[in-house]
Amino acid sequence: MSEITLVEAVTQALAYELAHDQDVLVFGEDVGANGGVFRATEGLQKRFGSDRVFDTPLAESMIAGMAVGMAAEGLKPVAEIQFLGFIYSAFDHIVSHAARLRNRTRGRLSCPMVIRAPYGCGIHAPEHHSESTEALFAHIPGLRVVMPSSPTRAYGLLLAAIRDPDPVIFLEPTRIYRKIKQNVPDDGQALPLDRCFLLREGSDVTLVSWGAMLTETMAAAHTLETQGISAEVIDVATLKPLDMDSIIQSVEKTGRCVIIHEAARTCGIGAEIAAQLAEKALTSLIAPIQRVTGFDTIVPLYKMEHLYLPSEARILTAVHEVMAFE
Amino acid sequence: MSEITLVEAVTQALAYELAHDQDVLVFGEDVGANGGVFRATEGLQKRFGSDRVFDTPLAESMIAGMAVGMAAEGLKPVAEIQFLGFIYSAFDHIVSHAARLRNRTRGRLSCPMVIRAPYGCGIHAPEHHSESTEALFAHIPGLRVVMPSSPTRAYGLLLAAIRDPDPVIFLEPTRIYRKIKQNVPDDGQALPLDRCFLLREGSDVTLVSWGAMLTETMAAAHTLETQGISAEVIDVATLKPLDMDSIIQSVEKTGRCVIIHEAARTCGIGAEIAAQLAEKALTSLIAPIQRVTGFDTIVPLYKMEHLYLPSEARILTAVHEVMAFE
Amino acid sequence: MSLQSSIVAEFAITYMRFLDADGQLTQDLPESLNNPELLRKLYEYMVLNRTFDAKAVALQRTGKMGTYPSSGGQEAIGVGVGAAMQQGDVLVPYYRDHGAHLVRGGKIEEIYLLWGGDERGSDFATLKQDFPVAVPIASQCLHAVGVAKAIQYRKQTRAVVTFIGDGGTSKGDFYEAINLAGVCKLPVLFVINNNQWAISVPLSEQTLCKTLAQKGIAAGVPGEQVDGNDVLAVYEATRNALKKIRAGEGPYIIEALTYRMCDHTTADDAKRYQPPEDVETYKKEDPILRLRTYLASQKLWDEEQEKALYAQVKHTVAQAVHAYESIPAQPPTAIFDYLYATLPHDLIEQRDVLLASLGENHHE
Amino acid sequence: MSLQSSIVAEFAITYMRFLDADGQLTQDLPESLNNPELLRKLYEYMVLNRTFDAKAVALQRTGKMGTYPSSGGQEAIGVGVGAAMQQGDVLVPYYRDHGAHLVRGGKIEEIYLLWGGDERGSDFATLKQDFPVAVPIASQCLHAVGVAKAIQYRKQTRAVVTFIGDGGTSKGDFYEAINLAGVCKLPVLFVINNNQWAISVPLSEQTLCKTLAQKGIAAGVPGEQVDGNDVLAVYEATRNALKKIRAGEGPYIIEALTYRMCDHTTADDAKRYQPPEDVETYKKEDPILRLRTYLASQKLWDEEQEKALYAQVKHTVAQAVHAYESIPAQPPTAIFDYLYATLPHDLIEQRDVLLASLGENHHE
Ligand SMILES: Cc1ncc(C[n+]2csc(CCOP(=O)(O)OP(=O)(O)O)c2C)c(N)n1
Ligand SMILES: Cc1ncc(C[n+]2csc(CCOP(=O)(O)OP(=O)(O)O)c2C)c(N)n1
Ligand SMILES: [Mg+2]
Ligand SMILES: [Mg+2]
Repeated sequence: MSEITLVEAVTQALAYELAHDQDVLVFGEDVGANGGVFRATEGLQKRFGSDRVFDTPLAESMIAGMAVGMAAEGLKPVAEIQFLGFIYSAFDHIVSHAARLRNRTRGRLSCPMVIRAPYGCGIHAPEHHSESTEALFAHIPGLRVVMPSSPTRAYGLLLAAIRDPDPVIFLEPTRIYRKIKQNVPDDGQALPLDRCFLLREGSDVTLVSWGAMLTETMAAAHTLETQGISAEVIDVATLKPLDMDSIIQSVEKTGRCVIIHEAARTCGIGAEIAAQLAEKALTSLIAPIQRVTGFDTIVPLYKMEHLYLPSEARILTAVHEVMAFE
Repeated sequence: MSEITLVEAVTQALAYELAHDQDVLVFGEDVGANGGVFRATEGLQKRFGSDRVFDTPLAESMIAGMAVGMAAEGLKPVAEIQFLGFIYSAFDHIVSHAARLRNRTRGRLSCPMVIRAPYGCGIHAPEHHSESTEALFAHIPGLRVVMPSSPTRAYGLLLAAIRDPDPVIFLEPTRIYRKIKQNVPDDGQALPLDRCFLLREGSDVTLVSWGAMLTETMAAAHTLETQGISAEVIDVATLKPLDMDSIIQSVEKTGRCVIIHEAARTCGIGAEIAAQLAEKALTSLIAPIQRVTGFDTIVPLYKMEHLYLPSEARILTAVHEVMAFE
Repeated sequence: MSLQSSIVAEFAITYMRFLDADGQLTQDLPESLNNPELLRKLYEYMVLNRTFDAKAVALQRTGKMGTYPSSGGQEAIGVGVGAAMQQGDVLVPYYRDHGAHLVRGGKIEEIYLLWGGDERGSDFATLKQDFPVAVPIASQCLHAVGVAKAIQYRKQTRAVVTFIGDGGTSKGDFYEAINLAGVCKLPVLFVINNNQWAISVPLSEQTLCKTLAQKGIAAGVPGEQVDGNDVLAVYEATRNALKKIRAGEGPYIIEALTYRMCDHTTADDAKRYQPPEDVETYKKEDPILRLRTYLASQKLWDEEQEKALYAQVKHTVAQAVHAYESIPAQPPTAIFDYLYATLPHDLIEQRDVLLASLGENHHE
Repeated sequence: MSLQSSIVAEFAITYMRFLDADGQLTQDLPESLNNPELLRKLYEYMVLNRTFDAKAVALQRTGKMGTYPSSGGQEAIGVGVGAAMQQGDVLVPYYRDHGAHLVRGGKIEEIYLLWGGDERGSDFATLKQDFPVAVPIASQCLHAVGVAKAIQYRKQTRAVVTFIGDGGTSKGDFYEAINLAGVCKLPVLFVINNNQWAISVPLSEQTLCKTLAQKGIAAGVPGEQVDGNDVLAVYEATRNALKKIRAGEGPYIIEALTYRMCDHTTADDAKRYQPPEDVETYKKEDPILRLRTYLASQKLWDEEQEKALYAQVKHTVAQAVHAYESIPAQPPTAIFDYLYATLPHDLIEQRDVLLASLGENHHE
């Protein structure tokens, strides 16, 4: 069995669900003949027909609002927003309707829909193609938010997202779309949508991250090992609902926590994790919690985006500070 | 001098700036002849003419996008979004343009605009009229976010917001629009946009809140006094940028912190404050930080909204827990 | 010198009515309306609409309901459209089409519940596929095209009907919806309630358009204007449109021209901005009076029927009020119970906080 | 029986051109175009546009620039519109109107800088009031109406010109903008570059509309369609529209019909979806060739001039590339320096983190 990239794992998951559930439809800008600007839907229109996989006019509010209507009628729309930076005009339908339809109608109507969007910087793209604003969605009751960090998890989590009876925001890390290859059996096995994944066991410090930043985080963990520091690494994967139990359990063991995310710092999901640790694991903390995050700045155009993105060096500095604290 | 309500203080500030700066324009849905659905712009069109104070067609994206264009040309638009729950279709222009125009053009163009929106529950209104989603804006680099809690601060902070050379989201608490009256001299004195206000000194616990929730928070502080607990109360007022120095200073003194906000809990601004305390004041904390917040639910329709809103009782419970911790 | 240009596209918008303000026919009725039973039904539901609506306003005034948007004076639109729909069709309303809900068999107390601040008002007992009221203006239009897309995908012959106000047609969602409906030839009818006001903003400050039906031209979607105080015109235009839509001819727009004779909602005071002359003029255009005059002229309605109808409607509304007032409160945990199909673990904790704050007797 | 309806509104959309694909006049030129200097200027800027554009693609291919949206083949639109604008007018572009920037006196290297991932590309040296490129589709239309509103408030006679693609006209912002422009009679011209593709989505899947100019009817805004490969038609339509706009007659829409002969951007491969026949057909419609043929036929242009022009343009572009490549990098702190007029205290801390992470020599 050949190995596939993260973006190919997305395609594989979409194809699996399209083949197994007639209610699944895939649509968005350029997802048809073109197979998506990142080729995430490559070949799907040819294989499943343009009734099931189709291009929409250029209108993000429409894409989300239409998905709400389809989902209420019992379909399982999987809509693509071409880049996360273009999701804001769809925000109203996500926040005001997708997240609320079940609650609004006391369960009479519901919204089993997925919105997929590529996110993150590092691909030398123009402005608005580099954002990582998952926290905006994590703040909204009624949504689920998922960010895979590997081909295996992209496949399993996307299957779970499509099958979930409620709306899921599924954010795909462009920076590692083609970076890692894994053997991902096309077995239709979903992964749980409410659990962290332990990527690496360790005893001195817990590194918590998600999505593309796990590349730098794992690299840092390896470097730390050579320095005699044993880092545990947690891939949060599903950001809403947040599996704090697993994080707390780890921090209770290590006593130290560094949270790494690409998003702007203020009110990022790192804040929520740190706050919950301060509430529920305060006495286990040997050192202050550290967050290594994107700055509270606009993501710079590509010549300077490396300055924005948390580097392995910045992670190491934070861990060293945490280890030195007394 | 007669006393005025918070909403009248808003009108007074708008009138002051309209009278003193020809570049200030006030617009939105129903702000003209009708004087706004909450009467915040009452009489302004009559006094300043419909060139300066005018109704717009019903289109929130347009209201925000037009404000960006006006501001770039050097005007100082003060746009009203009728309720915070209707701001989402304006979100794209706020996030993608207002917050970015100065940075995008290296300072050549800028966006000195204000978006005013009433927020919060407690007024028996229909769905979408009760939200408190300030954290969404606090996450966005390039914005300022302000929430006044009294007539005095509404006046001074709104003047500051209009005069600020960058975009400000100004959220007005409907629940206390007419609850408190204060003597607010119309002296054109702005308040600082980057500082907390100390509402009450205390030594045992720091209560941090903003906007309408300060009503319950101050009530709790009074009750606590009768119970022999001395609570310091901080009105954050400007949520972005966040004046953590004042909060940390207080917590270093009291050793305990309870944060109270109406917004949903996850990734609320309470999380950011708690996270920074866990980073910068960990060793001062005698007890875990507590957040008393709205639940991570849709704000219920009005028959049940009292269950959603943090009550004085819930604040007291949290303080008692914090005081009892050892 | 004038430049030579060739015409590459031409359009026209038409206006239709059957009954004028005095209840006189302006043209012969088509087959479909030569149906006394139907005409009486339209009349009865308009009266029910007005009566239940006045009661809603009264309930609000006496503190028994929250802010409520009246449909008083615009009954012809909701009732006329709803009556022309089939049971399996999907209604995707805004907040001023109560008549459509009623004539389709929806319960009155559902409307009271909703505006009484209770989510159960949107858990319709009978109209299982109809959408709840959309509060964010124009958003419903996109849900309607989504529903229509699902119906088209499943090759069903159901139709979708969505309503929007004149103010709502300024919002991007309306336009994105009609554009999608056009290009996909979706089975959806857009009904514009042009009551000439969006709260306090008059149509003349809303758009430069002469008609709102012409907005369809931007999407290649045909449409027409009808007299929105003439329930017969509204009914017939809807019936014709739905026939074409079911035949696969694609979407349609009906602009129903009327005037908002009531406050925007109970939280509003229209006297602050509506010119009293206008109100006087449009009083004479009342849709109920007009149809009654016509029915009486045709000997299809008399005093006795009128009395019986009002007695019956009063009874029906009283029953609905009773049903509304006697429904037990939702349990506190209801604020958590419908957020997701299954409550995530982090919310179980929060639900417990709520229960704890309510004291022992609320524990499960 | 057919219903009686009266016509309440009628509309027509016209199409205009002067030069056909073979460079032959289809009608006499108006006064304004009987101007050899102007015609040569239009030609020269189109050639500059094409040359600088090909260089941009080459820079991207060799890793010296990021993703870049070519305007190859659509030079008549940017150049024709830009040439008809006045200096004090405000250009609110999208990303495919480089020609307008150039002909208005904007610098080539600004465009290279922007697509080379450097914010300074939007800090125009000369066009101080023009907007930077809008990446979020259609959003620029609302900025344009905002600028126009400011101009109207200040009673100036400047005009605003904004561009949008065919795909962009499906988005709500476009519609909200033209609606506001209509109702406020704003001094703004909307130019639609209808190149018949939105990345891979053909116009037929974008809208059912026959023309895009007719979208204005939804806002009461007049408009027309012109041949977008005929720079004379584009220029003349713009000139006329701006004259009316300056006279206070309100907004206007010009749909310039063309075809996207290039990839959408350098990240795209149009061969995946564009039918090769189309590309062959439209090659013959080339705007530059067409004007050259006409100029030559009028003895307004010869081989020598052509050679000189290409030499000069090559030199200009080479200079711009040099300017682009030799500009020193921005200091790291630049990512903080333009966020606010004054850096808030919490960001000073973050800036220090950045500087610390870069090591000693970057400290201030
Ligand atoms: C997106 C949005 N913006 C603002 C509001 C507040 N609002 C409620 S009704 C209304 C006016 C609607 O006018 P129109 O569409 O003409 O409908 P009508 O009420 O006249 O039937 C406004 C501005 C809202 N509900 N949603
Ligand atoms: C709001 C938004 N959605 C999606 C995109 C991605 N995108 C960039 S260009 C484009 C197609 C635009 O087509 P059109 O408007 O016809 O302009 P053209 O590129 O053909 O000149 C898309 C979908 C974007 N930039 N903004
Ligand atoms: Mg209306
Ligand atoms: Mg195009």
